[in-house]
Amino acid sequence: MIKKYWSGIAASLVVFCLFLVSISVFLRVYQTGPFEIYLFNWFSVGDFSVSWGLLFDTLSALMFMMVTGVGFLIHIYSIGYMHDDPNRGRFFWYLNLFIFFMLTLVLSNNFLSMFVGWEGVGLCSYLLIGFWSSNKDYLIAAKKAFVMNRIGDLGFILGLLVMILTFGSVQFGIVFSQAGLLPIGHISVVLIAILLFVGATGKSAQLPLFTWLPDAMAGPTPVSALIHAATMVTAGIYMIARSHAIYALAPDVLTVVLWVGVATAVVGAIIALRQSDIKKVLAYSTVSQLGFMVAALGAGGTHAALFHMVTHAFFKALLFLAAGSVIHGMGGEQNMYKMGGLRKLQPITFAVFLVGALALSGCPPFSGFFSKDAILLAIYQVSPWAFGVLIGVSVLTAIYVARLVFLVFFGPLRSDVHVHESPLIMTIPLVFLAVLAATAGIYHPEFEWVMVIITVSALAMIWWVTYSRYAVQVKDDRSDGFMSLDVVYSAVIVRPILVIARGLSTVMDQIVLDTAAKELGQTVVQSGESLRRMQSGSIGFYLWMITASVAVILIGLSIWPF
Amino acid sequence: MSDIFFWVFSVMAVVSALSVVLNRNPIYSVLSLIVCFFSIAGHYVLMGALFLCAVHIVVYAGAIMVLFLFVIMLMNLKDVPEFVSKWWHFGAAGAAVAAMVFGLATHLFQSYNPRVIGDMQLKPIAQALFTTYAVPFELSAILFLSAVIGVVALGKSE
Amino acid sequence: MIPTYSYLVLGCILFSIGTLGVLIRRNVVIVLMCIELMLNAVNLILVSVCEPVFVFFIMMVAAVEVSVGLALIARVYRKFGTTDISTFGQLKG
Amino acid sequence: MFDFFFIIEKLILISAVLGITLFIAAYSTLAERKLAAFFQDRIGPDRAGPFGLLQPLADGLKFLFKEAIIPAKADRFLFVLGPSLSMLAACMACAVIPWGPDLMLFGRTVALQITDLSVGLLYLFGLVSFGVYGVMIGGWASNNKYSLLSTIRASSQMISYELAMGLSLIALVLTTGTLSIREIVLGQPGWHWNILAQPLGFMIFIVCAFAETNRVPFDLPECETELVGGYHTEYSGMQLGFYLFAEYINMFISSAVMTCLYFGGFQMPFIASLGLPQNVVALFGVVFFFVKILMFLFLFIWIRWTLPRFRYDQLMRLGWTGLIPLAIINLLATAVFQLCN
Repeated sequence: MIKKYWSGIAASLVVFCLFLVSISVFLRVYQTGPFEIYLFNWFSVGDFSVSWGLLFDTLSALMFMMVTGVGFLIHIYSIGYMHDDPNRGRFFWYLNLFIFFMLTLVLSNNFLSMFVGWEGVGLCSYLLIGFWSSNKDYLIAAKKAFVMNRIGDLGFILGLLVMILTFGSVQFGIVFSQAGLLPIGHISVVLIAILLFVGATGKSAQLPLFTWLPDAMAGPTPVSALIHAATMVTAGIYMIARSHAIYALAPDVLTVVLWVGVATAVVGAIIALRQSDIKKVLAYSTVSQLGFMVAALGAGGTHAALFHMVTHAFFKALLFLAAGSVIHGMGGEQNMYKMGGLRKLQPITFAVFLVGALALSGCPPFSGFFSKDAILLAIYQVSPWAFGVLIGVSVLTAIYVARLVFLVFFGPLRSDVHVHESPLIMTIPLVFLAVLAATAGIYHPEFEWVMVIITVSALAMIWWVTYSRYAVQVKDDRSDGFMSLDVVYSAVIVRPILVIARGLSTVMDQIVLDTAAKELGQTVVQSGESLRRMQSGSIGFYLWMITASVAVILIGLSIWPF
Repeated sequence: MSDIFFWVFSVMAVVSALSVVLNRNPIYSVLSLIVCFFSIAGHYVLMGALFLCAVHIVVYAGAIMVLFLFVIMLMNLKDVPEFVSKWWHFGAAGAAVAAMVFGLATHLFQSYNPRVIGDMQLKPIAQALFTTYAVPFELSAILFLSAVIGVVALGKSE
Repeated sequence: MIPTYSYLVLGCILFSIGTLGVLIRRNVVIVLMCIELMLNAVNLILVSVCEPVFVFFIMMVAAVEVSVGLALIARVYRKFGTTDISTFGQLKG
Repeated sequence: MFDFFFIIEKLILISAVLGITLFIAAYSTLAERKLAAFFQDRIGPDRAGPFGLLQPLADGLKFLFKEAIIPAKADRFLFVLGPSLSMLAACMACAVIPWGPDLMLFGRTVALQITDLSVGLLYLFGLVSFGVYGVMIGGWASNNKYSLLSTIRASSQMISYELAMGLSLIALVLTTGTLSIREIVLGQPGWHWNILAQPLGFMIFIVCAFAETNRVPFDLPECETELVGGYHTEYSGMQLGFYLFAEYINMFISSAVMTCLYFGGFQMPFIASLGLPQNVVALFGVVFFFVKILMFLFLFIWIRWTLPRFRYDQLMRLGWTGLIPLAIINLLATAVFQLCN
């Protein structure tokens, strides 16, 4: 019994201890203000040196608490979810590694060690998506996530280089104080802002780099909840919020950020409307909500974005875990059209799912309402147009959430599986998360009564309409390929390129380039052939070469007058 | 007094090192290398680095050379031709070594700055290891761990 | 008493003997031993300029190198039945 | 520059220490046989001298006068080198043992220790690992498959148990804060013996000491039922005598080391409060030290004639999966305890 669970228990205990630490850190930050801990000097190259350190301020302490708190609940849940997986030891290993890298990302006091965490969470995401490595599709999804993230990372790296060239440092304090001395719209600041945003686009699944996130649902459900809803995807949000001092100096970039966020919110919501896989709906909804947060950042509403990030972490983790509980109960089935009527078979799951769904669609007493309200308010002050679009997205959100709830929990069961409620070890974290998702909004209780009335009535209408459509008489409107950006990419980018390439190949390639290329290739092949003999595989020969080279270098150095 | 010991140890070290290289019997090579390490340990004592001497003996004579002896005893290596076959290899090796020593000499002799250590104490070394060199120290611990795992994996018969 | 450059000279002599061994011996175990000899020559010089910490790191690396190297050699010996360095050519490019 | 008296003093000390060591080692062979006889309800050797007290002398003379045969296919040089190295390593360990408190003779302070090395513990540890060579070289040089097999057994056993021994020693060093044996002894006056601070470490150490001296229940290298006579199958005459004698010397030395490290060495409880002159105190200390050593020697012999021998795989499993993890836990616990203090 213990032997079966010990890996999970050990991993959870570690995260729980971290959570306790995070609470004490948060209290200290709250009482005495931010503080920094110097760890060690990482490396020095010339004048440029980087040290590792931990920075605790309100932002990072908040993230610290969120990552460890949600992480702990998900660890507990995973003990139940993964209990008969033969590789659960490895699974918890990866989860803990992920927590480590996420905390590195969040707590570091400079951009470079933050980048270490940034890469690390990407790696863990890759490992966990492809966790069930016997399925080839999952491996492809893992690779896709990794490559998509790498595109964004390239932006991050370039941004770091520009930063080092401009400021000569990557320490947060130095960079932000020096950036403050530059005029608004200074070219290098704009460049840094754009490049960092490219990085955030990859990690936080924004247009056009978001297609990896839905595919990432191949991993075990707790992973989807932890990494692809609550923590890693918020890394981009965190990074932009952290460097808001830079973004404040580049208003044009902020506009770009705003509209990218809005567009992502729209696209994500539309695609979510027509999915049949329960986890895909939630994944696209995550994309859409991340779009909200990015739009809020673009509008300068950092606090609103962070607030939504926290509440979203709670209710999206809750939704994913509850979906996991549904999938667990259905014996691995993820197609919503095969579900139905689970409200009586899985009462606890249904109750918590309802809380999450209401929070996601922004129903007033729940946390989602307050945070979404804050975001919309922030955006309204900057761009009424964006505000209007996002109101529409909110309506779409309510629709797909209602569709999800009705398809899964109402009506008759549309398959012959024996459904059972999940064990306590899975439902207890769910209840905790549900309480959090319901009440997290209290900490920011600013709202307009008008909004409450409008929202409630709109929601009631939407739920009434969708009830008849999805619960009473199921309308099969799935179209998984519809608007899938992969199709769009292949139609808009890949196909034309292929056509042009084919045309060019007949004219240019075969006549002009082929002869040149052939000659060049021959030369390369021949030189490679002759160089290949260097790699004889004989250690003795290598030792000779090493000694001879060292001798040549040493003699060269002593003859050369340096 | 220490002059005499210096020469004794130096001659011992060079002769046993030559014996490592030139002896045809691998077991004798190993034993010569042990002798060489002991004479180097003697030099450490002369320089006052008593702790280093002890660690040197424990690590080299106590662990590394036992491994060599072990491996050589387990594989009967009588049939391996001990030296390179072609005569010009010896000449080339001599030339390469000479060139290297020449290059080294021109560089090192300018910057070499010997310091009398006196009594090299354990505490400062340990302090340096755990403060200034903490990261390399931890890294070498990781290196050790991975070597242990690697050796176990290599040694397992499939 | 002891001349200034004595340890440097001694270290260089030992180092070159080690290098010579690496180049002219065919038994891979002996080659590994000669590499140990070279490392120790360096250690001697480092101690004489009072850098004890680096000596420790070299010792650590030497221990790791020998254990992994000997395990590899044992493996190769099991597969090819010889430790003659000039017969290893499997990694030919 | 040369302190003539210093040299004389040290020469006397060295010969005294070596003499006593050899004497005790010789008589522990007799004790072994007498005690074995006692445990098995026999009389034991009683022909040479009163109660057989001259038996060790007779044995030694027999070894000396027998022909030392060197097998035709053996490597002659290494064959002789092996037992000599064993003996050398065994005898060299006496150098850092503090045999008693300082004596005051002719107005000089005479330390009853050949040399007080600041790294004495590492010196001992180095010698332990050096002792492996004697066995390895002798066994290999015999050119006999049983010798080689038991050589491999002996050396892998010694290497394995050295690890646990080293780890328990590190834990001890953490509590004492010094590597000098004398300072370790001086750091445990009265009843403040290190055994009280390091009970687990001592248990590990004594098991490893049994393994390092190849005594029952770890005498696999000399296991007659499997390996004829062990690594010294081909040996005869004084060379065999060296190997056998080195084992008893090792036994004596490891008893002395255990006494110094864990049982207060020459420290005697209550003696300080009696107000005796220093030389008397020193004398009492030496006597008490030897009493403790003899008790350990008795323990060695007692265990040999009481316990059966391990199987080889059991021995290895005990070393790697029992003692080493235990020693690591002990080390961690000690470190945490020291950190909290």
